[in-house]
Amino acid sequence: MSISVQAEGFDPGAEYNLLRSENYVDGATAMFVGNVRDFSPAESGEQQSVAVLELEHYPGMAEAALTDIARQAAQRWPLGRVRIIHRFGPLAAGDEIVFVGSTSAHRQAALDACAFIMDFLKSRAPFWKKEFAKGAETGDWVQARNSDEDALKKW
Amino acid sequence: MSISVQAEGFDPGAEYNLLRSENYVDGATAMFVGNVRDFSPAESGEQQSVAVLELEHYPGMAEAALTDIARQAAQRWPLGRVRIIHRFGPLAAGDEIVFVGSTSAHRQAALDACAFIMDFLKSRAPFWKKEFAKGAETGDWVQARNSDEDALKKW
Amino acid sequence: MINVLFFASLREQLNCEGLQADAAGITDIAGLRASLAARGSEWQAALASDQLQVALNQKLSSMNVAVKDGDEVAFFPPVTGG
Amino acid sequence: MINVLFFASLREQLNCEGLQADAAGITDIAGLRASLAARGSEWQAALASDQLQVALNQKLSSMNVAVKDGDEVAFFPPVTGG
Repeated sequence: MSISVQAEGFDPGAEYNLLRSENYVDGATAMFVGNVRDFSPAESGEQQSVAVLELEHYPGMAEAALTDIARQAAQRWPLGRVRIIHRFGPLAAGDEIVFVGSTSAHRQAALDACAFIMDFLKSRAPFWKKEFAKGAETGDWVQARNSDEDALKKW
Repeated sequence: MSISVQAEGFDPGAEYNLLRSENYVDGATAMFVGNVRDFSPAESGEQQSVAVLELEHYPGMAEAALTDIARQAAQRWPLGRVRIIHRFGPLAAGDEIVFVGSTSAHRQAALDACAFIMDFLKSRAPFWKKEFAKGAETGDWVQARNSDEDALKKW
Repeated sequence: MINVLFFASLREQLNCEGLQADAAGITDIAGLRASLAARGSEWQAALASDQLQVALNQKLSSMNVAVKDGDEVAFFPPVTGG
Repeated sequence: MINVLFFASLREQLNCEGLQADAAGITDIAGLRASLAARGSEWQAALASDQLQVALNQKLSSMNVAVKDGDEVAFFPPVTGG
């Protein structure tokens, strides 16, 4: 289990290689990557273009929360390796925000673990997004969505 | 939608880059990779080490079946890009067999589409595996598992 | 003629990758299967499995589906890819 | 003392990243919240939200949980990472 909370970017291909390195027992690898979109899907239906996304986090608790979520996943499913990376700081459209990867002997375990980790990360890990429109000096805090809290109910 | 049935290997990192290239609308990318294990999980509980996996396929129908499965996924979920690669021929332990990747504005759509495609691919796409133990000249055909057919019922 | 293909363990059991079957008197896939099974005891045994899968013109099909001259019919065991 | 932290929009509303609060007379997080709200109308308004989240010693917690000298308590709006 490997958890990183970092300002730097990451390379999903390199993360895949690490999940697979000397790993001949887990036939299944599932990965999820979240990227910055270039618009904000306003609930009013009006889309606003986003130039910069600023990610604030709670140092210490962010790592602890992700570790706890990964442990819960490892208790529920027979997982080999689990990798979570979450970035903070200013990000541009297209940039990677989050990586979740898991390996298992069973494909459904690997895929379910990725979905589980993302669902809990979305509602339980202390990160906050602020969107800045092109040229804007003040940003808008992204509002939490009820659908994210609802997503936890299926687990 | 891009489907490949090929003998050559593939690079999941490069596939990720293609799914993301100039893609600023889909915040979510889900990927699944299946790799050759170095053992066969015998139902008797006895594990046998596997040196080579030979994948036979039905040329023409293999591509058609994967295309059909990808289309069904795209009808069920709001997907951006879908990529499926399935290899055939002789493979060694650790080698990639299959890649499924999908992008979406919604994380659950991307993850569900990967799981759906893998489930249908396992039971509906014409590929057959034969395992060769170390030094063995004759191999054993892998038997289809009821659990794979059962996995379709949830969709 | 009907272009008939066999894959995987079935191909090995029959020692045959494919053949051209006369379409005369064949109305559905079950009929084609029965005419193939009549080729000998090996064929009868291999084609008797209730696990046998069939594809008509490269799409999964079933035994009661009509087949005609020029069709491609493939028989194979349950698939195990992925 | 209790080490109190504020994040995201709450940090901006209060124009405060954190402070040391006297633990005397504080028994639970709700009490700490009330004493912070008493600092002025800005504080009262910002801390009144029923969406307010709280973490005790870097673990998600709730208002009725006991708090003591030396604890770290963070208040923040619903999280939006991932």
